Formats: sequence, structure tokens, C-alpha cells
Amino acid sequence: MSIMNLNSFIYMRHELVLVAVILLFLLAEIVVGSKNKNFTVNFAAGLFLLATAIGFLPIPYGEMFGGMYQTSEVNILMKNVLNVGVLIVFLQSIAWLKKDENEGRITEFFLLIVSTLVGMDYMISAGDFLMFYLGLELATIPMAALAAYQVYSIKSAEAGIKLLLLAALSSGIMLYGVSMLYGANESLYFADLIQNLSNNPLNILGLIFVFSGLAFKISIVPFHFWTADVYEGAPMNVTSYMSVISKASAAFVLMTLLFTVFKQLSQEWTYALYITSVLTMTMGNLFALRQKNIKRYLAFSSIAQAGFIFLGIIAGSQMGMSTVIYFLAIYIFSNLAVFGVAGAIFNQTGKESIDDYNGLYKTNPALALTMTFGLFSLAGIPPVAGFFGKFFLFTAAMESGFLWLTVIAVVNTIISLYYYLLIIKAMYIIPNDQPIEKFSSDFYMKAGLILATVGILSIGFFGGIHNYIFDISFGILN
Amino acid sequence: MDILSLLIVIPVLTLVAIAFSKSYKQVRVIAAIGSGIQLIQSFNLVWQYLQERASGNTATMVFTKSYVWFEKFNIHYDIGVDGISVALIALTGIIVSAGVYASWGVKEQAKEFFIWLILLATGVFGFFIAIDLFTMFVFYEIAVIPMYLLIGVWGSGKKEYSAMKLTLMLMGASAILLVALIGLYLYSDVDGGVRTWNILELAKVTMPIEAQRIFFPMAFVGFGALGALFPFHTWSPDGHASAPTAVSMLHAGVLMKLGGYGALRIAVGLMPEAAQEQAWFFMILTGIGAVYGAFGAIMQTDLKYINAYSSVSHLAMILFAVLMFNVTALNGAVMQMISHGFITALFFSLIGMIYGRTHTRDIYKMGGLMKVMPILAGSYMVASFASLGLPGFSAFVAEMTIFVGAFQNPDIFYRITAVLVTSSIVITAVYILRAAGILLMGPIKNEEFKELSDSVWYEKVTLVILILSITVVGMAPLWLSNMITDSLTPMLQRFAAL
Amino acid sequence: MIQGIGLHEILVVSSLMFFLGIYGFFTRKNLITILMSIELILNSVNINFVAFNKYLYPNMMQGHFFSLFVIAIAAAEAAVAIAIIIDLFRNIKTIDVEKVSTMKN
Amino acid sequence: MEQYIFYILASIILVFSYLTVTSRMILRAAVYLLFVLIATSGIYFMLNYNFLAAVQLTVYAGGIAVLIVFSVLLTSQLNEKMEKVTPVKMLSGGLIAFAGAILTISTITQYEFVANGLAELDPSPKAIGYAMLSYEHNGYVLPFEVISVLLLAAMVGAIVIAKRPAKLLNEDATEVDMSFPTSKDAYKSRTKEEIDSLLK
Amino acid sequence: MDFQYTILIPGLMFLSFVYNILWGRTQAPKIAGLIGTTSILIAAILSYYTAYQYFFNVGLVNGTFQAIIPFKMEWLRFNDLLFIDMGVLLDPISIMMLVVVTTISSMVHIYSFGYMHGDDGFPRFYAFLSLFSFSMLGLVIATNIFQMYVFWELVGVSSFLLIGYYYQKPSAVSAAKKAFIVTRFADFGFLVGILLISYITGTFDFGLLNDPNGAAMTQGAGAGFLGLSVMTWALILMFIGGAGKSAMFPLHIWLPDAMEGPTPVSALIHAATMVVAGVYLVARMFPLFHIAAPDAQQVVLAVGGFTSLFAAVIAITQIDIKRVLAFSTLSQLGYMMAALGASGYGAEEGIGYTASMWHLFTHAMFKALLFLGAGSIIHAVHSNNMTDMGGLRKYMPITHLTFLIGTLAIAGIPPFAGFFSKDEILVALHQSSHLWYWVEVVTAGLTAFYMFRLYFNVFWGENRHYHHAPHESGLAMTFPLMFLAFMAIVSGGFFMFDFGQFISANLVPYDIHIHWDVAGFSIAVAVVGISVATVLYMKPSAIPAKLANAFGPLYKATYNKFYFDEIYLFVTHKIVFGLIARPSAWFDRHVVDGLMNALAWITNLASNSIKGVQSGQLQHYAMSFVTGSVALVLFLLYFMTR
Repeated sequence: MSIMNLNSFIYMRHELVLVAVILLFLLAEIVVGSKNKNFTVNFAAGLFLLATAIGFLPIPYGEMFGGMYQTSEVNILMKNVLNVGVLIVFLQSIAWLKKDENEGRITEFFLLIVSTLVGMDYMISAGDFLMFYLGLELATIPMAALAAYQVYSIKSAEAGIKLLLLAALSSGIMLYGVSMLYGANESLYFADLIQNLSNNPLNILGLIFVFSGLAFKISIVPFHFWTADVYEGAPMNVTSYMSVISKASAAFVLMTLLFTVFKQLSQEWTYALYITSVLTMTMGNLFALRQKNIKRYLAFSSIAQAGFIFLGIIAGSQMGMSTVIYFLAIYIFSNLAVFGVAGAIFNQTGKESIDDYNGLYKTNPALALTMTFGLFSLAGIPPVAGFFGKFFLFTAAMESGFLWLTVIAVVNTIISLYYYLLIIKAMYIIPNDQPIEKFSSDFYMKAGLILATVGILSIGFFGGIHNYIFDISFGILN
Repeated sequence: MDILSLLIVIPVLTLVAIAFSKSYKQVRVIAAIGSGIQLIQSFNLVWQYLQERASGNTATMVFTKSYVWFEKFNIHYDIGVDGISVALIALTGIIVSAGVYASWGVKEQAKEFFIWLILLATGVFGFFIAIDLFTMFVFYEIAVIPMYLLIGVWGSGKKEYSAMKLTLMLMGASAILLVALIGLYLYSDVDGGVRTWNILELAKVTMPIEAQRIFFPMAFVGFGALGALFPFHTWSPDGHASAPTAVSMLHAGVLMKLGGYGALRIAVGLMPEAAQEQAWFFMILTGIGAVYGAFGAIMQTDLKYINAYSSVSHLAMILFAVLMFNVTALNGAVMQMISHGFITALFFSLIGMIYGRTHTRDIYKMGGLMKVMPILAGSYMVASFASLGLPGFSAFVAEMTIFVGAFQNPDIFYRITAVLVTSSIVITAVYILRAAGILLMGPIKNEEFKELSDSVWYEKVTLVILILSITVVGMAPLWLSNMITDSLTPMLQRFAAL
Repeated sequence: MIQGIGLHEILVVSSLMFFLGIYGFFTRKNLITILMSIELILNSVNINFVAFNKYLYPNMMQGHFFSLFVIAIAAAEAAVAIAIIIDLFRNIKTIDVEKVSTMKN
Repeated sequence: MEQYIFYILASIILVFSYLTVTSRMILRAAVYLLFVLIATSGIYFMLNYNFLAAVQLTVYAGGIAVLIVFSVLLTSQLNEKMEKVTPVKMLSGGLIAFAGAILTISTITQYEFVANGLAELDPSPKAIGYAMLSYEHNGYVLPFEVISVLLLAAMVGAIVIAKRPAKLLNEDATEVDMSFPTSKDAYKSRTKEEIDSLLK
Repeated sequence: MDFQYTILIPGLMFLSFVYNILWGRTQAPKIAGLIGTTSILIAAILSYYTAYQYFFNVGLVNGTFQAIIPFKMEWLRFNDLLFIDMGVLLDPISIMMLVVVTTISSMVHIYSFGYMHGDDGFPRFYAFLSLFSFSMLGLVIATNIFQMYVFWELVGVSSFLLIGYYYQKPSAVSAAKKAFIVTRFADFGFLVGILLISYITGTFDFGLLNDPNGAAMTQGAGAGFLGLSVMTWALILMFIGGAGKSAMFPLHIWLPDAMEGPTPVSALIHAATMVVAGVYLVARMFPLFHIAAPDAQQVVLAVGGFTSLFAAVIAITQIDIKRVLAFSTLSQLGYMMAALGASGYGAEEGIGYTASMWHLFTHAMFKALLFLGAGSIIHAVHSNNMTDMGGLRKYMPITHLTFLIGTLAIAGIPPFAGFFSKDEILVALHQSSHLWYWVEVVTAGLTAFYMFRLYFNVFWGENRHYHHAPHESGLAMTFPLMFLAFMAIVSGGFFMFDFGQFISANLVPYDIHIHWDVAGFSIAVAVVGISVATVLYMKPSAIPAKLANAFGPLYKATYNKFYFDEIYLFVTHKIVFGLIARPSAWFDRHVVDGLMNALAWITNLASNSIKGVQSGQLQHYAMSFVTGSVALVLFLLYFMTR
């Protein structure tokens, strides 16, 4: 156990910088007031860009607070990835925030998002279940507020309450599991649990209850039902944030938990993951097939993607972990590209039905192209990055012997390809008398979309990225 | 820049140039220039390859280059060619050029059309030069997916349905294939050593037979679906019927060959033990395909359907030959890929041209076109004769090689299926002549058709390129045959050990 | 330690309370009563933590502190939940949970 | 003696928990919940965790319960009884909860908990205060700080929802467009008919 | 002796074809004709020169004629043993065929100048003629069986193109298709036969296959099927190919229809040259047939014999003059086949072989003559039907005279050519099989009868009222007639032309002499046939109609060619199309494709049927959540205990 001193606070720089950002937001709100929209958004975006940049500084890692907080290279990487994702979300939200309906609530939006991000960062770095739980709640409660952000809309409020109540239930169940783990293993510190945890019924109970709590956040069947409704009801940018950042962080945390704390129970959680991932892929795809609303559609698409993520986790190897992180990074960029375009269109026209996308390519080729890249990436079609992510997930799963799971997964990719192509079809093929008119998005939106597209196009080609991730990953088999 | 990567770089540069061009006229000129350079480069490659072999290089693959891509998976951008891939690259170069001229008349969204078309070509070239399974698969998918938009946007008829069906079936097959490829990779270290995706390395590994039994059918069906293996061929008639001319040409002419090539080089080439064990099953499927495709073609009235079913029949022969495990049949398989590529491209281009004039593809609505458009009709006649395997045209050479090869196996079951497949030459004659007879001969059915014009210059370019290729291969096949046979030697050594 | 009362008795009580909360969550028609059920659930978890701490590992106060933080979070949760519920009520004049289902399928 | 007090508290907890989740009068349910919370704090007292018990009383019983009662008053007619729960729902919910309870309780009761037998740490407010501000192992300054961020965020969140956009209130309007309110007309308060039609 | 120039014989024709097909349209039609005719004349001269050199300058070596291969190149290699060479094989029969083909082809080329004059497709016609000549020449000089197959196919396609020359005429188109498909079907047998033989013997080469002492003779003896050896099966399959090309029963149906082509084409392809390819094939493989697979040879005999009778019977009732000639061709081809089937190997026993080849030679001459004569008549009358003709001898003296010579030749009246060759055939049959001998004697009588029926109907009988008076054709048409008439006289034994000196089964010269016992009888039979025809048809009379009525159904059956066309139509349309092709197309669209669509449909159905799960009800979601957790715990605790 290392001795803590002031210097070691630098380990926590992601969180600290973000908390500072929150404070500066508040300060700016007080000093400048809410009237100056341009200043507010520029300030927020700039500040967050700075925070993101700071995250990338090469700074050491270690543990603090008696093991309650710990960072490692892979944690830092994940936080950086999340930061970049949130940056893109910010850029994509600005046009929406500037609208009349959000008069006087711009700073709050940024503040809530950053605070959930802080929560996720703490969750990632948690060294015991208390911090983990706090991080989880910090990532959830403001999220419900964000989902209910459009106070005039029934759907938004409905989304908020559904998310909050179900999240509370899930965290209640998770807490019950945690309490069992505590009772059986004397400690809530991960380091102690890794030592003490053994294969007994109470631990299995705890494992599953904790797993359920996280599976809820990743939208794993059968804990996923909130996803579609909340995604549909929440404002577009919040949906995008939830589907990307929140899900990615939870998936990552679940993976590290399973790989470290529940290492001894790997056989048990393998079963659980196997069953749920098959269910998730299949159900997600089957529901996505028939959606007409783009947000709802993407909700089910993201559920299906979560099932794929499990392929890497279930592999349990260093390869599995590295591909999961790699996949998550790609997933973030791909989904943000798709959501970005959907958001741009929604902001401009208020349309969010897939039928409205008919003939989009003729009027807005750039948007359609970005969307295409994003969808191809989600579907796993080369040369965009999603293909590499999925391919490696399959490889990792098969490497650990999950042949039939992989076969089920590839069959599911085909179903998913069908509905991804539906949007392609709408944009390029189906004629439309009244297509969405040609419009130009603002600078922020463009920047956000370009960032996402560059990510999609480049991650696959630079093998070094995966190399780096692999080197800092770990598995339970080694 | 090495000679092989140029084959990818040239189309990519063409793509970029097209993306920045202003009008459809510029676009097609750029496309023509780009594909022309690519064609020259393809021939240059053939020449260089023959030189290399003549100079005594007996390596399995020549011009190999290797760049690390994903180190931890041992994935490389590995390229290299042997006689088979060189021949198919030349085929691709020719058909892409012909295809560009065949789409000279595309004006609606011409830029996008050519971009997707050339992207498709890029995928095909990449597939043929790759010797790393992963790289190969990447290019494979790049080649398949543009089909969706090409058919969906520029197609005709039930284009949306057809495009979706085609894409889903092909991608579905490729997904199954993917599992097989990963399986190959994972078992590549059974003899010790590191895991690899490299075909040359994999060829040295003897995969456990239990694993082969799982992965061989996956690989064979995965590639086979693209090669119109019965019963996974149903995307083909609809897809071809809906696709625009150049796309049909490229797809039937080149893309479907990826299936045969992969089945030969990967499914059978790397897992021969299981291939031999399960050959009987797939021989039944291919045998059915060859005969049944031909029978299916007899009753069609849509020109494109006729040709699509004909492709099913002819491509079944490729897969059939691949399962024969002797040099003659394998040689025939590759020859058939090349031959069918040219012939079917010629057919589809002609169908496109005729359709462009008559606005119908129903043979019963046409007739006596020979009188009105002698050049097109004559070319159609040539294509017909070539397709039914007349000497002097490439198909004869290819089919005979396959038949002779198929007969070298004394097993009675092989013999019976071989006879069955051979019988397709009769049925082929029936449907080809039926179509040609109704379409080109007899009285002119529609008065309006008397005013129709014959081919224009760019159509002639297409036709000349293709007919010339067909006859050159048909009349002087020896060099090609030798080039292919040489490259089959390593594979046959592996089979000999069975 | 409560004289004469074993750990299991307390745990049984808390577990029953937990599942009563769950039952309430399943069956109550009013969003606020569902919120109450959640409070029951959290409360039962707290009892678990405290009991474990006291009975098994009294040398540290991990369970105790956990309960403390759970209480705080329950408060925050309740605050936001009630804000949303009231917003919902302003929108649709009801907080019947079955009515809150405009989005489905 | 303690034994009996515990049994009394336990039965209060269980009975009032049950009533909380079944009572058809919403305000009564809130009061029952209050009883449960108070009884819980009684258990804490019995376990000698006085500080925690106090927090339970103030935050839970004093804060949350009041909050709930307050919101009940805001949103419900007090005399109104809630509709009966449909048997299907009751049965299925009950079954699931029952199964869960059986499963967990049987698991717990079969499990032999082993105390570590170490000396008890004095749970005095002072010790708690030290631990709360300690950054060592078993120190809780970090969670303490984090929860302050959480509370801030929750507060902001609650406010942001409660606060309707000032510009858009109290304006006359003619149309209601739920899905995409581009005009401020959309934000007027809705009549019952409109709501009913929207909820269909 | 260096025979390398022989490659020019087909080569010239190929060049002529390429030139005419590519550039023929752009020039005056005459030029195309001239190019074609010049090429074939040069080829003919080269052939004669070759024949002279081969038979007289090179002559016998060790008492036999040697096969010479002056030119050979590898064309396609299958494996170390099997490869296709393209080369020139010179031996007696190939040289004889060169002479026949070039001679007839030259005549037809010249004749067509007159016959096809003014036709739109004149260059095309000459291009196709060149193509045909090239293919046929390539076929006869083939050094190996696969080269033969290559040209065999090309011959087939030229035939298709020429039959369908009047492509706007639906009947011509369907006749062309029929010809091609029927022969293609036969070629399938041929191909499988080749493949079998190549597998058994490991070679395609004629030299190796036909060596009487070679390994090929015994290699296929074992391992049979249905009691016949593999080699027998292989040869029977090959014979099917030959039978298709030579229109043997039951694959004969395409030949009468093939008369839809221009008459010179009928003369060249469907009378004189292409249709004898089957005979030539059997002759080419004769040692193999005779030594390695006598059973197969019996099949040849039976098919040939039956066809000759069958066709002769049908010919009696036909009224289209070209069809009469077509059936007579069938009948004569049957003779040739039967002779080969009856032949032994060498010396007196091998007379059937010699006779067959001789008959091939003479038949080519007189049948071409007859066809060209018929063409001349049709050209004058503008009709094919003999009911539209009569009394033409006054209008067309040269045609009449030459036609009469041809008729006498085919009827087997000495001293015309047909007599000698047919006599040898009858002798050969007499030696080996009495059944088929009698069949052929009857056929000879029938031949004489129906040919004279034709002759009288056309040139005698009553004068018809022609639209414009028929007149004799021009020199371009009459010259070939006269030349061929001359050949029809001299190619027999009139000048003691001893065919056996050049051609025999074992390549050893053999002296032919006329067997007057057999010959006398056959002459008598022929005279009877002629007499009956004279009585019935020389003057208009009512007897033929009465006879036709008297025989009623039999007459009708014969008139309708025993309904073979209808049977084939039934088989192709009702069975192949109706019961195989249409159902398989349906099966593909609905069952196979339906399965793929059903997958999509099922997925959609599943998607729709579970949509209720996402009910929008918060509490259902919660139930699912808890159920999931509890179920997982249950599963892990009680079902997956380790």
C-alpha cells in the first residue's frame, strides 16, 4: 500500500479536472449569466477540449486512498476515450442547446453531463464497492435528469422516470448483492475480494446481482427494457450520450470487475454471459428490425452491439480485453456519427422517423455519407473500423473456444446488416417527393461529425492502436 | 511502390479523381483512363510474371511483400501472386475496362456510380493479390458491399428486393466464411510455431481433421454462395436481373469468381483432408447446380434470367471441378473462371445494349434483331456459341479440361456425377439456342424495332475487348493453361500426400 | 450484537423487506408508491450491511459507512425522482404508472 | 429482553412494509413507510450504531419521508383510493418476489457466516468523524467528496426539471404538438381531453 | 516427302472465313464469293496434289500405306498423358476425304454464284461455307480424337448457321436449332465416349488407339457394365456421336428438316460431306471397333441396316423433292454404316470397309449432283414440291440429263458409280449377315423405285402451268452439274478404277472384283423398282392415289415419317420442358428461393410476435429484470454446480 501525498493527486487528474470544469461552469454562469449563449457554448466546448487534452498527458498511475481509488494505463485509456466521445457529444449538442426551448439551461446541460462523466471515471477507477457504487449513482441520477430534460414533453419525462426508477431498482438489487459479497468476504475493497472470493453460493448470488446491475446499464437482455423507451424519449443528444459513453464505461467496468474481482468465479460468469449475450444479440436485432423511429431503432441496435461486446469479455483473455476496448472505441465513434447525423436532422427539421430519411443523399450527401460510414461500421463492413472490431471480437471468442457462440453472433450480424441497410436504402434508393431540404449545420456539428468520421475511418487502418491496447490489457488466463 | 500494390493504388487514385470531377463527361473519361491504366498494369503483371517464372523463380508466390498490420493477431498486409491470381487479375482488368465503356451512357448520378463501380473493382483486385486471409477477407467484403447500392440505385425492376437479397445472402455466406477463416488461423499453430493468416504458411500446416470437418464446409459454403452454389444461388437471378449492365458484367464476370477462387485456394487448398471426406456431398450439390441451373434457364423469358441461370450452371462446374483433386480439373476450374468471366460479361453487356434500345428484356417481345442490328446480334450469336462451348472460344477449352479432369477419378460416384455435369452441354445448347433463336431470328415482331440503330463506338469497344479475349483464350489456350498448371503444383503436392 | 438474535434472523427480516419492496415495485400503480418501494429496498440493504458489519467484522466500519452513503444517495435519488414525477404530473395530470407508457414495442 | 425488542421491531418492519406496498390510500402508505424507517433506526440503535440511527431518522424519516409526503400532497387527491391491483399483476409480481425471497433466504440461511472475531471498533461519532476524513485504508474522505458532487448534480438536475423555460410559460396557444415543439405554442398546459388523446 | 503445306488446306479456308465474316459486308458481294471460291479451289488443287503424292510418290512402304503426320502442335495440355494436338494426319481415308470435301465444296462454291445471286447475305453465305469447309477439312485430317471432336463441333455449328441461313423464316430457325441440338445430344455421347477411352487408354492419339497390336486393344476389355466391356461402352457412346452426325435412326430427325437451308448447303453438308462424318469416325476408329469391341461393331451394323430400310420406306411417300433426297441420303448412309458394321479386318473380309469408303466417295458425287440438280429445278420452279413440277425435261435439258445420271447412279445401275460401291457393300453383307443382306437388297429396290418416282414426277408427267416458263440455269450452276455427273460415272468401276488399291481396313492394298452373283441380283431388283416407277409415274395415272388409299394408315404413317417428329416434340416439349425444365424453374423460384425468403419471413414473424414484450410498462420491465437475475442465480446454483 503506497503512501499518499499531494503529488499522487495527479493520478486522479481526469476526475479532478472534470470537477474543476464543473466549478468553472458554475462560476461562468454566475459571472456571465445565461443570456450569452455563444460565450457559454464556446466556453464549455473549449474548456472540455482542454480537459480532454490534459487527459492525454503522459502522467503516471497508481492507487490512492488506501486502495479505494486506482488507475492503470488501461483505465486512463478508457477515460480518454470517453472524454473524446463526450467532446463529440458536446459539439453535436450545441445547435440543439442554442434553441429557444433551452433558453437559460445551457450550462446545466453541460454540468450534468460532466458530472455523470465524473461518475463514470470514478466507477472505472474504483478500488472498492463503495466508490464503485457512488460512481455508478453519480453516472445515473443526473442522467435521469438529462433524460427528462425536455420538460414540456411527456416522452422526455416518461423516459426520465423510467430510467430513474429502474436504475434505482437495479442499484438496489446490486447493493443487495454487494452486501452479500461483503458478508461472505469480509471486505468491500477489490484487492481483498480478489484474495478472499471463493466459489460459494453467496458469492455467486452476489456476482449475479452485481452483474445484473451493470448489465442494466449496458442494456443486456433481460435487463434492457428501459433502453428503447428512454432512448426514444430523451433528447437526441442525451440518447447519444447514453448509448455511447454510459454504455461503454459500464461495459468496461463490468469487464474489469469480472476479470479481477470475480476471477475465481469465471466459470459461473461465463455461463451467465453466454446466455445473456445470445439473448441480447438476438432480441436486440429482432426488435430493431421493425423500428420506424431512428432513436428507438438505434436503441435496439445498441442493445445488439452490447451482445457482441460480451463475446470479447467471455473470452476472458488478454486478447478479449484488448478487443473489447478496441471495439468500444470504435463503437463510440460509429454510434456518434450516426447519432450526430440524426441529431443534425432533428435539430433542423424535427424529423426522427426513418421514412423521413428517404432521398437524403440527393439533398444532403455529406450527412448521408457520414451516416453510411457510421452504419457500415456498426454493421461491421470494411474498410470502416467496425469490421475490425467485430472480427477481432469473434477471433478472441473463438480463441477461447466459443465456436458456436461466434456462429450465433455472425448469424446475428447478418440480421443486423439487414436493418442497417434499411437506412442506407432509405437515404440512397427510395425516392421521395419531399426529401429533407438541403441545409448546412453549424461549425460545432460539422466538427463533431468530422471527428467521428475520422475516427471510424482511421482506427481500423492503424494496427498500432490495437497493439497499444493489447499491451496494456490483461486477461484472467495468463 | 511494388507492382502489386499498384493494382490497388491505381483504382483508389481513380476514385479520388472521380470524386473531384465536375460533370458526368469528366467522370467517365477519368474512369476510362483509370481502368485503361489498370488494364495495362494487369497485362504488365502477366508479362512480368511470365518473365519471373522464365527466369527460374519457382516460389509458390512471386512479388511477395509483407507489411505488419495487426501485430498481435499476426495480421499482415501480405501480397503475392501466382499464375492463377495473375490470370484472374488480367480477367478483372479486362472486364472492368469493358464495364466502364458499357456504362458510358450512365448520366444519372454518374459520379457515384463510377465510384462504387471502381470501389468494387478495387476490392476484387485486392482479393486476388492478397495472400493473407484477413486482408483477403477485407477486400472480399469491400468487393461485395457496393453491389447493394449499385443495384439499389441504378438497377431496374424489383431492385430493392434484389439488392437486399443479394447483399444479405452474400454477406451471410461471408459471415460463415469468417468463422472458417478464424478457425484456420487458430489451428495454424498445431505443429508448433506461431499462428498465422498467411496462406503459404497455412498450407504447410496440417489442421486436425476434427477441426477441418467443421471449418471446411463453412469455408466452402461461404465461398460457394458467391460462386452460386446450389441452393445458395437464388440471389443470382434476381440480382442480375435488377442490376445495371456494368454491374452485372462485373459481378457475374469477376465477383462470382472470387467464390471459386476462394473455394479452390482456401477451402480445398488448405483443408484437403476434410474436402476429400465431404466431397461427395458437395459434388451432389454442384452436380445438381450444373444441370438444374441449365434446366432452369430453359423456361426463362427474361434475357437476364436466362443468363443468370446459365451462370449458375457454369459456375457449378467450377466448384465441381474444384472437388476433383487433380491437376486437370483444377486447371479447368480456373480456366472456366476466366472463360465464364468473359462470356458472361459479354452477354450482360449485350443484354444491356439491347435493352437500352428495345426497353424490354422479354425475348418473346423481340425477334429478328439480326436484321436490325447485325453487329449486336452477331456478337450475341458469338456469345451464345461461346457459352455453349463451341471450340475456338474459351468455354470449350475450360469445360473440356474440367470434363477430362473429372473423368480421371475412377470412383464410380465421381464418374456418375461427372457424366451428369457433362450432360449440361446439351441442355445449355437448348436454352442458348432457344433464346438466340427467338431473340435474333425469325420475323421482326415489333414495327418500332425496325428503326433501331446498331452499336455505337463505345459499345463496340466493349464488344471487341470481350470477344477478342474470348477467342484468344479459346484458340491459344496453352500458355494460360501452363501458367495455371504450374501454380497448382504446390497444392497438388499436398493432395498427393492424402 | 443483539442478545439472543443471530445474524440469520436479521438477514431474513431484511430479505423479506427487500422482496416486499420488490413486490411493491411490481404492483403499485402510483409512481410515488413505487418510489416508496425503492426506499424499502434500500433500507433492507442497509440493514444487511450494518448487520454484517456488527456481527462479523466489527473491527472495521465498512458496512456502516456504506449504509451511510446509501442513505445519502437515496435522498438524492428521491429528490430527482420527485422532480421528474411532478414534471410528469404537470404534463399529463396523472402519475399512474400504467399511463406512463406512451412509448412501447 | 433485547430479543423481544428485536422481534417487535422486526414485526413492525415487516407488517408496515407489507402495508406500505399494499395500502390503497397513498398518504397512509407514506406514513407506514415512515414507521418502517423508524423501526429500522431502532434496529441500528440496538446494534449500537447510534450515529447511523440518527442519520436514518433525520435523513430518511425526516427528509425523504417528508419529501414523499409533500409530493403526494402535490400530486394526489388524498381521499382517493388507488385502483385495485389486477390479480394477474399481483400474482405474477408476487410469484417472482416470492421466488426471489425463497432463493435468497435459503441461500443465506444455508451459509455459515464466520465472524473474524476481532475487537470491535468503537462506533462513536468521533471515530466516525476521523474515519470520514481519513485518506488511509478504511478512510472515507474520497466518497465523502464524491457524494458532494453527486448531491450537487442531483440538485442541479432536480432544479433543471422543475424549472420550466421562463420564456415559454403562460402564453396562449392553439395547437399541441408533443413530438417536436418548435414553437412556444406547444408549452401551454393541456386539457384533460388532450392528455387522454395523447396517452392513447 | 514433305507434306507440311497440307496445313494450308484448312488454313486457307479459315482465312477466307475470317476475312469474309469481318469485312465481307463492307465490299461488293462478288468479292466475298471470289475469295471463298479461290480459296477452296486452291485447297482442292492442293488436295489432289497431296493425293497424287501420297498414293503414287510415297506409295507403299512395307506393303502398307503409312500414316504421315507432317504437322503437329500442342494446343492444350490436360496432364502428362492427355493433351490435344492440332495436326495433320495423312493416311488413305483422310486423303480420300480431303479430295471429296474439296471437290464437292468447290462445286458448291461455284454453283452458289448462280444460285445465291442477288441474295442479301451473299458474303455471309460464303463466309459460312468457308467456315464449314475449314471445319470439315480440319475434321478429316485430325490426328487425335479430341481434335476431331473440336472440328466435329465446328462442323455442327456451321451446319446450324447454314441451315438457319434464312433466319427470318421461322421454319429455318427451328430446323437449325433442331439439327444442332440433336447432334449436340449425340455429341454428348461422343464426348463421354472420348473421356472414357482417354481414361482407359490414357491417350487421344489415333495412332496409339488404332494400332492393332497396341495396348489400347486390350485395356478396356475388363470391368464392364451390363455385360459389355468398358471399351464397348465407350465405343457405343462414340458411335452415338457418329450416329447423330450421320443421322442414323433414331437420331435422324434433324436431317429432313435441315433441307430448310439453301440447296447448295444441302448438297454440300447434308448430302455429301458433313453427314458422312459419322461414317468417317467409325472408319477412323475401325481397328478399335473391330478388334477391341466387336459388340459395338454389331451395333453399328444393326443401326446402319435398319436406318437404310427405314429411310427408304419413308422416301417413297414424300413429295418435297429435297426431302426425298434427304431420306435417300439417310438410306445410303445406312448402307455405309452397315458395311462398316459387317466388315472384317483386312483382305477379303475387310471388303466392307473398302466398300463403305467407296460408297462414301461415290455417294458424295452423285448425291451432290442430285441435290444441285434439285437446286437447279427449284431455282427454276420456285417450289420444292414435286406436285408443282412435271415435264421439265424440255425446259432444262442439262439438268435433266445430269439428274438422270445421278438417279441411275443411286439406283445401282451399271456402269454408273453407285452400282460398284453398292455392290461391294452387298457382297460384304452377304459374307457376314444374311438378315442385313436381304434388308439391303430390298432397300436397293426401294431406292430405285423412289428415285425414279422422283425423276418421273419432275421431268415427265404432265406439264404444269408455271408462272413463268422454267429455263435452264446459267453456267455457274450447270458446270458443277456436268462435272459431278462426270464424276458419278467415273468414280465407279467404269474405268476399272480399283478403289481397294488405295483404301482398305488394314492399309494393305486389296484387289476388288465384282461378284456377279450378288451384283446380278441387285441389278434385277433395281430394274424391278425402276419398272414399277415407270409404270406408275411416267404418265399421269390414278394408280398411285389408289395405292395410297389402299394402304391407308400405312401410307399415312410413312408420309408422316412414322411420327418421329411428333414423338420428339412430345419428348422435348412435354417431358423435358414440361416435366423437367418448367418444374425446376418453378422449384427454384418457389421452393429454393422460397426457403431463403422464408428465413426472412420467419425472422420478421419472430420480430412481430415478440413486440408485445416491450410493453411500455415500467413494472413489466422490472419484473423481467428481477426474473432475469433470479433465474440466473437459480441456473448457476442448481443446474451448473461445479
